[in-house]
Amino acid sequence: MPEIIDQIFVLLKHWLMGYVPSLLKPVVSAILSVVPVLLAFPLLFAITTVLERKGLGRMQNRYGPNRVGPFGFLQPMADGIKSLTKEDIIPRTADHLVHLLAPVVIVIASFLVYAVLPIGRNMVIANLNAGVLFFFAVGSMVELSVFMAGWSSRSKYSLLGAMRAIAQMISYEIPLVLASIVVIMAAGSLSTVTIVNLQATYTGIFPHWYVFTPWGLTGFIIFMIAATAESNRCPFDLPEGESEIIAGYYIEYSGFKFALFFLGEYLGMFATSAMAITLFLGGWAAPFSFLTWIPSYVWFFAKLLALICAFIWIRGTLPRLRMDQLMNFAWKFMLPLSLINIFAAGVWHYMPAGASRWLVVTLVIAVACVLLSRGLRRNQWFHVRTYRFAS
Amino acid sequence: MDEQLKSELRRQGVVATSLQELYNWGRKSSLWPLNFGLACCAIEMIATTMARYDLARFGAEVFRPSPRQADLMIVAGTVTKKMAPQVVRLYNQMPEPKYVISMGACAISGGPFKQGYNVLKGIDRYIPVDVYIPGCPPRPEALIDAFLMLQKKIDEQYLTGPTRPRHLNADMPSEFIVPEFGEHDLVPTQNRDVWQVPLVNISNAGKNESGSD
Amino acid sequence: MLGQGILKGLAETARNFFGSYINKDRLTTVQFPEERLPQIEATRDFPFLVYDGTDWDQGMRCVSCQICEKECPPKCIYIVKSADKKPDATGKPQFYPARFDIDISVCMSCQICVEVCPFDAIKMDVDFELSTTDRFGGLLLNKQQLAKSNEYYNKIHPTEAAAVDAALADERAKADAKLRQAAEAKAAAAAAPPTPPAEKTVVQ
Amino acid sequence: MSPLSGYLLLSALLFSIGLAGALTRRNAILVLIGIELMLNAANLNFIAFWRYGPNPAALTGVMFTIFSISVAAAEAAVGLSIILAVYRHSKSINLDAMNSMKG
Amino acid sequence: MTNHPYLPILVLLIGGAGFAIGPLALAWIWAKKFSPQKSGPSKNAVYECGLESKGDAWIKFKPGYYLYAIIFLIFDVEAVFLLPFAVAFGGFTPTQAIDMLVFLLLLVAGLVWACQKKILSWI
Amino acid sequence: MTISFFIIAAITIVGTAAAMSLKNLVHCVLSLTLGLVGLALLFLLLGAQFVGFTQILVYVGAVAILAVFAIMMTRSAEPMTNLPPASFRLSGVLIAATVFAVLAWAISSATRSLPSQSSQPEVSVNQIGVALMHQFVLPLEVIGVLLTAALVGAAILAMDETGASR
Amino acid sequence: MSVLTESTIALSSGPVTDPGASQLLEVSMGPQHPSTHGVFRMDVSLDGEQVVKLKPVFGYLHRNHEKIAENESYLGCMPYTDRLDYICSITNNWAYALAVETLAGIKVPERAEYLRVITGELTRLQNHASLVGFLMQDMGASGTPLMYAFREREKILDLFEALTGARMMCNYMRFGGCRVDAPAGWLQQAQKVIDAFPKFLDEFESLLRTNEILMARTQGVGRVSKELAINAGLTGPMARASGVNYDLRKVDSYGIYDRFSFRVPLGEFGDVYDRYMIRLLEMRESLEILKQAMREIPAGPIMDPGTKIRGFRPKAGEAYGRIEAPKGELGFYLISDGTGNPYRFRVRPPSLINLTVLEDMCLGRNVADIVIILGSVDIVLGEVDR
Amino acid sequence: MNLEAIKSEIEANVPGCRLEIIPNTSPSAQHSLLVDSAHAFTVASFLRDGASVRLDYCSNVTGIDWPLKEISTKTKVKKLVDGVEKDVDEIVKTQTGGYLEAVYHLYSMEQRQGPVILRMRTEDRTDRVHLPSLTPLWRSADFQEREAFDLFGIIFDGHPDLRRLLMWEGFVDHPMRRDYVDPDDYEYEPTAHDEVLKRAKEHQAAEGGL
Ligand code: SF4
Ligand code: SF4
Ligand code: SF4
Repeated sequence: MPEIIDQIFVLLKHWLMGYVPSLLKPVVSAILSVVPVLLAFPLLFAITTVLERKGLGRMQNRYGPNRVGPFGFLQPMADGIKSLTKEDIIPRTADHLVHLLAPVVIVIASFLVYAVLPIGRNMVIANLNAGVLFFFAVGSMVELSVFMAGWSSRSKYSLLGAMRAIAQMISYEIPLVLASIVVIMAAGSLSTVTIVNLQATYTGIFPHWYVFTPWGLTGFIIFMIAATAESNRCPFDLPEGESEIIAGYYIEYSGFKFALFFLGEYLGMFATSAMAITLFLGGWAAPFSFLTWIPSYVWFFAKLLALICAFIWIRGTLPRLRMDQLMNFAWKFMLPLSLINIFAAGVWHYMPAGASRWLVVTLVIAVACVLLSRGLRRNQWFHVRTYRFAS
Repeated sequence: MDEQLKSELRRQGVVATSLQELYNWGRKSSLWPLNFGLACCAIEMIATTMARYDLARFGAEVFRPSPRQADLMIVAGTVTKKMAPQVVRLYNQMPEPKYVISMGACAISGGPFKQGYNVLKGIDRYIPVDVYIPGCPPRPEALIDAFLMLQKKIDEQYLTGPTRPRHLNADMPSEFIVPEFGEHDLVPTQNRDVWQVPLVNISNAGKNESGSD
Repeated sequence: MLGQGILKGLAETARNFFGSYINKDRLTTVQFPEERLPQIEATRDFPFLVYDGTDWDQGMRCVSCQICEKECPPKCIYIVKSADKKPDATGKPQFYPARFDIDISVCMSCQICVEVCPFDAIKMDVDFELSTTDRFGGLLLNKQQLAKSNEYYNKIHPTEAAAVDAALADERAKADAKLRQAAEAKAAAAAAPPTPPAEKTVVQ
Repeated sequence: MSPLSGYLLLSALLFSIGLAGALTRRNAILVLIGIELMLNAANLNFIAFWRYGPNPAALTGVMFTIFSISVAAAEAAVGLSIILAVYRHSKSINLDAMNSMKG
Repeated sequence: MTNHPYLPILVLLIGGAGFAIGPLALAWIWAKKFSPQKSGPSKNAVYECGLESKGDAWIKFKPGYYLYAIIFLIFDVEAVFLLPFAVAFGGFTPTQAIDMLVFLLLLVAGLVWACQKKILSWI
Repeated sequence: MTISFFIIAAITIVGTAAAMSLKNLVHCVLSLTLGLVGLALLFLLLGAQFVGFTQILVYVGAVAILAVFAIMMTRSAEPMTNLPPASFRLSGVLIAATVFAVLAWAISSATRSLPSQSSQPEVSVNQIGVALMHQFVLPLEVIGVLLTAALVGAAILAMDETGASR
Repeated sequence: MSVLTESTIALSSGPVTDPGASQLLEVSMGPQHPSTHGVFRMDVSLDGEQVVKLKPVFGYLHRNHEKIAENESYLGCMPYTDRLDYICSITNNWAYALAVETLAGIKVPERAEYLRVITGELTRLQNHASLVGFLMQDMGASGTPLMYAFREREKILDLFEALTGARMMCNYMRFGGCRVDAPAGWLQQAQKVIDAFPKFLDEFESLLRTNEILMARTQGVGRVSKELAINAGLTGPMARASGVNYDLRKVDSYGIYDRFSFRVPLGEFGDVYDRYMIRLLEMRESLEILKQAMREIPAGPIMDPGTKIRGFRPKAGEAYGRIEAPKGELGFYLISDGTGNPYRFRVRPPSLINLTVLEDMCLGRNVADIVIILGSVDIVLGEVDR
Repeated sequence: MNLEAIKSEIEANVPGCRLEIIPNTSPSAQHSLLVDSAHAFTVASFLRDGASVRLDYCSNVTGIDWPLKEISTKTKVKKLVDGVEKDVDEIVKTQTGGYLEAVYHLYSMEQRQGPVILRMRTEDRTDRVHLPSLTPLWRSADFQEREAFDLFGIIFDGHPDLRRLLMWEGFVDHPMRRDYVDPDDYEYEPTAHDEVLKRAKEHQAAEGGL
């Protein structure tokens, strides 16, 4: 029975496919596998915006939206209707076509990456041989669309925001890729499906998630930090740093185009989180073998939601970094650390299983961490100060 | 209408409501103010968004720093003549539909400072104001009250027909003259299309008159 | 260690987050239109005119001395003094304001009018829900709109109003005594013309 | 027309477009882009030949393309940097202006 | 038509594009039908904190951004080589891994050089 | 020769042709990106998945960014007004057209001698990796050196004179 | 003899940049900008993101305070002072009352002095609390610190409302005392708030005192040397963060400040972090003062019986009265010509003068730094532009 | 150190300066020192650097407008009127003012004393009145002098950046001068005070209102 529930969508699709003339089969099958993604993630976006506003509210001793619809959950709908009916302003000096294309491209790019994300057992749109590479390749299109948005608006703030955004995104893309290399080394495949399948096995009750190794943990942390930066989330939300450059690259966007940027950004955040789950947290695999009766997609979304909550939590707490610190952190800490992590993963591979390799690898990473954070602090040595008082 | 609509939405989802209701509901439930404060009243405006009063409950905590994404301009504070062109320009740069709440005595009429040479005697000289909140500063509750009043006002608007609001009517302007700095004063000192005031009945004013009118 | 401070901060927000579900202190929101903060006695918003008794026009305490008009810093009070006199609550003939307007679109709620009024005729209201869509119609309060009963005053500022009432009663008693005296005097010297009621001096 | 010749023709066309661009435009960045385009046209040839060639298992075409892409990337980096450096001197990225610098 | 592996991706692409363009079209229809677009010289001017924007935004930027882009490009290419290596890593001998290490170290040397030259310091 | 080939080819040609003829440099780069994406799709069509994605990753993700940055550095975002004289352009186009004609002739004449059919080759990333570390180790190292040299060289060139002394 | 070298006085020139290297981006930040704390504007020239020139532009909230006051009675000026630094109306009242008292030689009764100290220090608490909140907001924390700060501020505002009737515009002090006495139970209520305040400070500090991001962003940013601080007339926490030991509560001991024992925290580096920390520490000292004042407050009258509030006509002459407002030295310079209106009414606003060094602090820094530097100055436009 | 001592010390150190103590009869007793503008800068720099005073901190800078005012004082004079000696009220008219004044409040942070109040007066009240700027000595005077320039129209010579501070560029008046007249931007005020009413009448007459 659990298997049936687990596979219910797959079975449903098969059953539906039975009624489709064979000529149309590939198309219909593709549509059937795409439509759930096109529905689920925008819905998740809607839910997340409310959750975020409510969660932040709770952290700040208030309720957050609770009037619009039950518990405020119709808020995104209202926002959507409002955006839809809002006037669309394009600045006179703007580059109209590029201005229009930018939000479209960002949404497309954000959606495309979901093609390789397995959201459940046997539930993936396309099991590509080079899935992870596809993810990064398509993901990098976002940078271009951000540039398009910032540049075409022809406003100083938007351009500044776009330049910031691109600089930040390209800086964190490298650690993002390098952090995932360790998993690929262990899995021996670029296919996300294979990677998850490998993690969905258990020793005793414990699964083989890559996060449960020293290099996996390091990789996961690097990946998550880089993902935060990639999706412009606090504390890396400099491109739209309200207090500095007002709204960043989408400063001139109104109406639904603005909403599309929002959508794109959140979809990007979900996608990178989902990728982190896929690579390090076992994708749709249950955390304990005795919990496998819970459907795989539930696990996937549960993990995703947990990561989203972490994002919200961090957003509610931290101030944002400065650009130079951000860049230093990427290039002088994250990048070397992820390289060392690859090295550590290599060492792990060549050492015999046992406590010794745990020790050695952990040591390598720890030493690297300490040294690098030293180096980082040398640029700007900060400390908790004590103060004197005038008599 | 408001309560009714809400329960309607809750019960049957959105399909059951008419386009106009849906439109009004969407607009009024998602009023994003422009992140824009001028003076003391702005502090009370901020206080309104803070934990104690929590404007967010109405879905209005999304203070957008850019006018392009804002629906509501809360003119909170004294509009000086030096600032007036900027305020008008910001208002102009907001996309329709847009609303203005004039918060505090200063924004309505210049308030305590109206005798000043650099103080604009009310922002409604240049842009149309939807709701006025008297007070100096108005309490946060008063702002919420005005907010609800604005929501009510939106709720009563028609989508079509001759009484439809300004933004749905192609003949009505959506941007207003941005005054310029003159040698002594702003030029022009008011926008006649926006600012229509009852004339003082000079013959009567100042004379004895029953207060019970 | 790098990150310690960040973790501490995260713990703090988490505490507030979960606390908001159990601890009232951590969820300070007052859901305004339905819930209201307890009325603080001293609160002031806009002035109103106190009247005694039931007839707002007759019982109005204001004697149109125009001190408040002069002292109001932004000059938002507009008074037209009556030509005739009418008896006040004590029956003493007084001037009354033929017209008394306060432009609350200008008023800065400074309470100076209240402070300077020698007759306890003008007091501060607590009503703040005065938002309007009509600037000229809605924000110029005339005499009638301004008039609120003494009971209302007692309701919103009990302590202060009690003191005022006591003082007024005192004065009234004095005035009554005087009147009685005068009446007695009148009775005693029936031929003598009645003395006009003593004009009350303005005391700060 | 066999698939291979289709690809080859396309590649030739791309090459010519790149060439035309490099020849007709005076903007240094565009010229560089044209050159990149020609390189890419060559890559297409490699892949097409690998795909339809006699020995697809050898992977040479694929490997060659990968290397070619990397070299092209490096070339783009250096080329654009040169343009920047020249621009700093001549305040122009117009090739004519750069030429006139020589004297 | 064969069951091509990229077909679902194509459908996703179309779907995504529809997701973006659909509402935009809807908004456009709404604007046509009910809420007329009203543009004007002041409304369609570039936003700059309420002031009139002076000067052009399209100016010549600092080379700092460009330097980052170069390093990014180089490391991106490096990642391209690293990926197939990582996939096939399981079958390699330590010598081959060391070959890769040498490759990486070369690039790291470049990075260290850039660090030393203060290329990697913002501002 | 499937429909997909023609569609993708059209995209590629339109993109690249636009890249070479538009006035605004940023537009050029954006359409070049489109063309290169088309090229990547062609690679995919040819079964070289890895190469196709690499193409997108490197060209769209990095080279395009580099190019737009270079444009922003040189203040050439404005549409170019002073196009070269028509005769100059004509001659360039003519040369290109001639080259194309020659190539096309060569290709069509050689078609018969070309191998025309083979089975769809299966190339997995794994194979590439193995090949890379077995047959292509030396090129790999050379590329490493090249990339490092390019990094250093490009950085030196792009730095300001003042910047270098910082 | 001169300790000041010219270089400390002249604007320090920005880092050398080749003018041809890149074009400067001329941006105006403000008047509508999320983090200019009102309608302040800075015309900034950016090289990339680095500031090479910064000119503050004032006057967007110039409400002609001084001119209006010339036509108001001495009493009528009082509510206007509320609206100067609208976050701390009570200290403004105090400074003005002090100036008039100096001008006319009025004595203030004991209890009124205590009430002034209590309300004044409460004002300092809420000002500093909201300032650190705003500073964090400028730094990009999505509201949480600000919300916490305002949560505490609301408690203090409740106290103000219970005492004076208004949350912000208290209009509480009068020359010769205070307008009203504390109502029954007010002092106990205040005591409660004061007792609970350290908890908030602890919470706030654990949220953000040792936060690495905060330290990295604020330490070493916007430094002002001690010499420059003195020469540029910086006062208040700004000056003390630069190590200038100048607290008017100690220097002038106006009112009854000599009765309380409290310490003056001094910074060492004069950077944003110091300014932030000085404020946190000052809040603790204010709590000390409050505790002592709450303990010692006597009963008695709250107004000098000899002072006529309405129709007040001081003798011709002039006076400068100043207090240590939360933002620095707030002075009122009054000239009387013997009539009922001040002949000249001048406000010496601390935040305007603290802004003198804004450009020095910002040159060579990043856009993101300007924002927090400005935030750390603690300006209120009502006072800057008046 | 009282003002007399400071005055004599300055006089000893800055030859040729004309100083005058302006007494303040109000209870505040804050007397001030009037300096001639020619020597003001030297005097001020002596005050700043002189070891005895070290007025290192300039707190407040402002302008004051003293329009020309005739003060008539009645004095009783014995006079022969028609041969009879009578007490006659004679009105003596004295003119004061007619100048703008810049006032500096100086303190010493080092020695914790002050204020020493420094005044400078312009020649007249025309549009181009000059005073030396003390901003080179005290940076804190920077904005305040600009403000005085803006609102009073005192031109401070030697100020590094003398522009309008509060009003916009292009504004021509100096609104804090006492003879400044507000622009007539009257429209309508519900509370019609007399003067407002007068203006209302004018405006409505001009616009053909009621
Ligand atoms: S109405 Fe009052 S509180 Fe509001 S801005 Fe004006 S003076 Fe300040
Ligand atoms: S409260 Fe103040 S402003 Fe309002 S009417 Fe009274 S005196 Fe005037
Ligand atoms: S001061 Fe009092 S009695 Fe006099 S007019 Fe005003 S309200 Fe009336």
